[in-house]
Amino acid sequence: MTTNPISQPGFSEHRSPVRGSVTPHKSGLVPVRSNGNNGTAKLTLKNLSLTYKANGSSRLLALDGIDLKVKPGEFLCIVGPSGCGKSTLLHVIAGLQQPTAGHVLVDDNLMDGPGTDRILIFQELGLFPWLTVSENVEFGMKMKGIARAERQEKVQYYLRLVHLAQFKDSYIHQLSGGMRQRVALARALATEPDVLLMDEPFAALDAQTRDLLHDELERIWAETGRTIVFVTHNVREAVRLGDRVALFTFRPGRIKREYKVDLPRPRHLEDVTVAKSAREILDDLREEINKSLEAEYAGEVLKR
Amino acid sequence: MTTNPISQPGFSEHRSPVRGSVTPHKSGLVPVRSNGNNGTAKLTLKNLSLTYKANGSSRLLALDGIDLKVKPGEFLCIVGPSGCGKSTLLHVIAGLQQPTAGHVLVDDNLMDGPGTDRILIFQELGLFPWLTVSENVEFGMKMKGIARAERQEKVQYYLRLVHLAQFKDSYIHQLSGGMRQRVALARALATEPDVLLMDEPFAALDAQTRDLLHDELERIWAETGRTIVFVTHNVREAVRLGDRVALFTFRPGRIKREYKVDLPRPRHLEDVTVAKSAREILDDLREEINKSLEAEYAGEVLKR
Amino acid sequence: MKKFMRHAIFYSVLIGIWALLAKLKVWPPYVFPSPQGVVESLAAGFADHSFWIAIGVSMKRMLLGYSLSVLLGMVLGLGVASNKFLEETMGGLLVSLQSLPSICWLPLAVLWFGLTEKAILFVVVMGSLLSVTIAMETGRQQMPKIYGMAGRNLGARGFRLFWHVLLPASLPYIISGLKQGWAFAWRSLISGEMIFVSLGLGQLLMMGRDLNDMSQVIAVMILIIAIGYIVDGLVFRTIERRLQQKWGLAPAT
Amino acid sequence: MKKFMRHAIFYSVLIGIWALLAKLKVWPPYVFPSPQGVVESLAAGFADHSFWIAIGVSMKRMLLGYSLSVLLGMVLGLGVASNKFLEETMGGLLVSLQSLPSICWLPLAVLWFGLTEKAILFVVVMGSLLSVTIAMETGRQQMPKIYGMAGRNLGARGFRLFWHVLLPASLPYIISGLKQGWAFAWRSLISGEMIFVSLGLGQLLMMGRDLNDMSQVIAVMILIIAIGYIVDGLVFRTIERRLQQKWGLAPAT
Amino acid sequence: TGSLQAQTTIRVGAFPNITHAQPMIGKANGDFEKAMGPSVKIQWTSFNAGPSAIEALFAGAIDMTYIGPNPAITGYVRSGGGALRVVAGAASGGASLVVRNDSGIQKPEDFHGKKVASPQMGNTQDVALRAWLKAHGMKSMDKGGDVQVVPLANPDQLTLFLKKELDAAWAPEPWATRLIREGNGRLFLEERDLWPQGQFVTTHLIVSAKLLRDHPDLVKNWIRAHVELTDWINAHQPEAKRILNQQIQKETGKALPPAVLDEAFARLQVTYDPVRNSLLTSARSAYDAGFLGKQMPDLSKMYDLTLLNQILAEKGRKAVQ
Ligand SMILES: Nc1ncnc2c1ncn2[C@@H]1O[C@H](COP(=O)(O)OP(=O)(O)OP(=O)(O)O)[C@@H](O)[C@H]1O
Ligand SMILES: Nc1ncnc2c1ncn2[C@@H]1O[C@H](COP(=O)(O)OP(=O)(O)OP(=O)(O)O)[C@@H](O)[C@H]1O
Ligand SMILES: [Mg+2]
Ligand SMILES: [Mg+2]
Repeated sequence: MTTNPISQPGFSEHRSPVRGSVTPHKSGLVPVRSNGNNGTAKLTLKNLSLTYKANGSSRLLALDGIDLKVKPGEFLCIVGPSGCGKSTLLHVIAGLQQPTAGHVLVDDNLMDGPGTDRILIFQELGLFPWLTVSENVEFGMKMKGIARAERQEKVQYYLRLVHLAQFKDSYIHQLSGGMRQRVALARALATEPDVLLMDEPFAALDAQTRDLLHDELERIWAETGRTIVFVTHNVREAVRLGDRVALFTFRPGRIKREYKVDLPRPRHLEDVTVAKSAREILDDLREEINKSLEAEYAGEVLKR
Repeated sequence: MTTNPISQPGFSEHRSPVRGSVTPHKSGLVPVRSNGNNGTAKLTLKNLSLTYKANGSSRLLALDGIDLKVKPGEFLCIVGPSGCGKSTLLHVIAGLQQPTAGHVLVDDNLMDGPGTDRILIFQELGLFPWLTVSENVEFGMKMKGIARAERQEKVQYYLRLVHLAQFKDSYIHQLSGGMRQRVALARALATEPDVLLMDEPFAALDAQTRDLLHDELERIWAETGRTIVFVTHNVREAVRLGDRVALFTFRPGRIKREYKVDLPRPRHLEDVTVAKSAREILDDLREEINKSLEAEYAGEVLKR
Repeated sequence: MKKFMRHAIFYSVLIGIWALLAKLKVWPPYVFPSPQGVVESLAAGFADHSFWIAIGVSMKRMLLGYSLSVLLGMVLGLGVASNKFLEETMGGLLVSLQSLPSICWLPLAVLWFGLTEKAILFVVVMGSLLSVTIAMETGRQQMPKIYGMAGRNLGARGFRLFWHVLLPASLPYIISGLKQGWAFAWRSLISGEMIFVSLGLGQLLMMGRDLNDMSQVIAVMILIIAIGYIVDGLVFRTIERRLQQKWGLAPAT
Repeated sequence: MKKFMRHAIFYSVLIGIWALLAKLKVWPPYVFPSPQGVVESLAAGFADHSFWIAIGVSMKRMLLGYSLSVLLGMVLGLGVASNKFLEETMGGLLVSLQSLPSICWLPLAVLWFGLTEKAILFVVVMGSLLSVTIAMETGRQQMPKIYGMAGRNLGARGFRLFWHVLLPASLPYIISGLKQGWAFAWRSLISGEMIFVSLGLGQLLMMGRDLNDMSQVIAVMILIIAIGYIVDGLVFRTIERRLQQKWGLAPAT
Repeated sequence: TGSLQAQTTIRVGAFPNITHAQPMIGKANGDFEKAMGPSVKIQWTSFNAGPSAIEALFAGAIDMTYIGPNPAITGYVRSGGGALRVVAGAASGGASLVVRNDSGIQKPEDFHGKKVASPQMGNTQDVALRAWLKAHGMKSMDKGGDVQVVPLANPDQLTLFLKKELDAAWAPEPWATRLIREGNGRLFLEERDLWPQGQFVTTHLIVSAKLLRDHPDLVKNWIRAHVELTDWINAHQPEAKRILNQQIQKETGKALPPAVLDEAFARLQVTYDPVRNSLLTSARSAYDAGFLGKQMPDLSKMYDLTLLNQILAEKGRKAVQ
């Protein structure tokens, strides 16, 4: 049983065009090439590059020629080494950061600036300390001009969803790290955007709460047909949730490889099939990190 | 092969005194009762309680009668539901927060206030934005009065350890979430305290980097005989690293149960034995969360 | 209770030193009056109602002028904040315009408003207006980037972004501006009340100085300090405390 | 280049409006002088060196007085911050003491320092000192708690905590205080320079006013604005920019 | 023009000061209201200092004001003679050179190397001081001499007298009296002894050129009341002083000590004569001292005493110059 509205037979791998098989890979992963198809895409990233000014005159290439299409209703997970540019990419898609080159299309229209159709859950959360929990959750709806009564109903619904109904009148500083993360989640969900951009939204949650929220997120996604771009450092989580997983290279951030996850839903984090698929991606990730570590230390190995 | 300098045969479970067996449990876990032994402890928490003022006049009991002993050189992991009081406990041990009742002994002396013998890695990191990465790492050593040359040597060593040597002159805002977390780790390690209090220090790291840092942390711990109290929401991580795992109840935070991890080191996150032990703790955790969720919604089940 | 005691001790010691210095006649009493002298001045001033009138008149002007300059200062701050052109041109002038002494505004005040209350208000407003704007601009410049980003991400734009995000996010800065603005407003009021004899505390102060009546000068100073103390306690401390509670900020120790 | 153009346009338009108003003789020229009149005043002032001397003399006083009050203000801020007793007693008085007009300090200045440079410096220091302290206190009150906690956790105590953590953490607030302090210092300097004929810009301003010479008043105003503009650009903007770079703060748009 | 007068308001400035006896007493007793009739509303404004009053006159915020000679001259010169006219005098005398008792000054020559204060650079007393020094062969330091002339606000003069940092001061009333009484001072000379008939202008009445042009009748009525009030004051000094002090107290919250009032008032003369020659002489000295610019301003049109002289003629008195 799959709740994924889009189902595409296998494609070849992204960078090194080795043809994959059409039947599901034995691990449940199918390497895909997202650029190959010409259907309407919800998000199209064309040759995105972004350079940061680092200290002094030196520059840091954070994103390097990212080409990516996300179909309407697709659940795309992005994994990659720490500092590879995942958050940067989400900022760019959200319209909060200007790419140095390339551009982003939303529904085939050139995107300029942020919009309530794309809501980002920041890695740093970005909750407003001057608002209570429920006011924070309400914020996006208020900006969208939703009526008060409806807002409050939704606030209640989403706060319950993240198990924080009791804390609706608390201020942010009165919450634990994991509770804050859930407020940010509720705030983004409550705004009900077409595209949800989630930057490690479950990183601070305990295993059980996270599992529950996985289920909820998957349910909402299936029910509403929302497009989700989900950044995580937990490969298993990526396999658990995604239709597709994109693996980033170390630095500069490029898409090293993409995987179509062809496992039936509902999946579970502890499923053997999920674990197996995750291990495959993890191997690629490991290779990537080792390569870059070697590069970083110019062949010098960390003593241990 | 175990690098754990302390090895204690099994004890009975903490709250419901069911006697465990002296031989290792089949999952590698042994329920223990930490209060039973009378040897010198590095940290002794006696009947610690802490109440927060919540909104208005209402109060929130965050910690409720915590009794805990941590032996010198022990690696204690704390897991528990989100918002159960783990961070609060670490703050209290670090001397940054005053408990409402009870007290903390360090080496059998009453602790009053913070000290460089106990360094905390904050969940919010608490890096100084006005300092560069290397100045941040240097900070604790500077306060301890360590000579400049030695400081710089150590800064370099620990920055390499966390793979951030190249970023030593960057400012904090120029780093990604995971990189910031590693700076905080380096800062704490570089201060070389007797007791390391770590609040989800690897939550924002990719799987591979985290694995590498697990190894490093374990090595440092084994070599220096440091006492570590390690909060994590990743039960597997707790089993991977800890000599002992304490499971917190939902709210108010109490110690629901403790587990002695009797698996040989080095362990790995993906080890079957680790996974098995973790699953056992996870079951208890799940039970705890479900119980509390039920209580929270007074029998009402979230629709899904 | 203990706090009250500490206050009592502090002020008693201050007054004690003062009385001692006056008693020792280190300086002639004309220029360094004793506490008794000042108390007598205070008593006399209150007895013949001149102090009550002065307080009433000046407080009315302060409230009006100060509120107006806070309001206008914020609007200007919004303008400077939201308009790149204004920011470039006005932004760099804020500090220098604020440093113009009130005496510069007196001729304009008379020219535009004649010898009216409005002229005095104008001087007060010109004197403290930009102080609030400076604080707002600093707040906006020094505010963590994430708030603006989160606001825009959630669909806040233009005025709504300002009102719902930028303003509350820079409130901790604005408070400092409000305090400084209060100080500027008082000082400007005193200047403004010199345009013509207009019954206020500024008038009393200047009279005291013109007559070299230091008891009166100090009595008026005490009135100004007392009013400031009350306003600080009622307004600024309250805002600060609420902010601290909400944001979970706390005085570091 | 484009920025320069925009500046040029802005100031040209301002001066244009002014010239027009003057030309239309809405107000008599002796109360509302034309730009030409002011330029003539400026030219004359610079030609006979009196403006140069005044700028030199006043800038020297400002630099001394302002530096002194920043320094003392910080020390006081540290005192108030670190001492609970001082905080309770002084803390609430800061705003009210700061709102005392400079005229209050003139008699004391003359009494204690006579007709010396020190008297003027005293007035400047008293006028701007507490402005910095207020900003520091606000900064300390409104600073995120985590910095203090992290500092103490890493072993910073007492003065080192203040110097290495509390001070840099509240620097964004202190900047605003420094700006406001600058404005206070100028205004106080102008008052201080009125004590006796002391060659400074305050003297020129007062002479202009005493002689009802609006061209001179406006010329001196322009000098004060220009000096403030330069100092703002060289000092305050630079600190702000560095801070923004370090902290990754950015003006929200 | 009756209907026009029905709406007329005239706005008058004055200082709550003993040299402004006519307006203070007139205000207290309502003499001017009576004289002007019900069709004219009088709006009084009290000023603290000359420049503000001139500013207000320039800005059209007042129509006439009692004021000292200095601001009147600057106002006249600044406006190119366009803004104001002197139409009557109000007070004469009332400035003295006071020396500190222990300053060691006995005779004019003793001023060598001393520190002498005047209230303000370039004002009447400052000019008088410099002229007097010149007449006795001394120069101020800024002119290469050895007498230090320090322009200093009157209250600060008292402070520095007390601190013994000042040796002498050329001060107007009531400060001369206060320096003597409170500052351990001694009267060295009264300025009126230096002038012909002991008269020199201290306060006069100026009106805006516009009012004089548009409503000479109003101005004339005012001057008449002013003259009559002057006579009354000179005839009823004790009562006048009492009312004056009351009015000062009413406006400033502080009355003068009776002793100071008596002594100061004794050195003053309340008069309607503007003592034009004293102003012109003083202006000449000011110009010589470099205070009036590169060219001696033409003050010949500053006075318009036609109305005053008409009234004096009505009353059968001698016209003033
Ligand atoms: N404001 C900035 N200035 C300069 N460099 C920056 C800035 N923000 C990010 N970077 C750099 O860009 C790179 C990518 O950062 P980004 O936050 O996108 O990484 P990430 O993939 O989200 O990492 P993580 O998993 O650790 O959150 C990092 O090397 C970081 O140092
Ligand atoms: N300053 C505060 N004021 C009021 N309540 C607080 C405050 N800080 C924490 N709490 C409450 O105390 C409880 C415990 O918080 P704590 O941060 O210790 O949880 P935690 O176990 O670290 O959770 P997490 O895993 O989500 O970080 C939470 O319910 C939180 O709401
Ligand atoms: Mg990131
Ligand atoms: Mg926590």
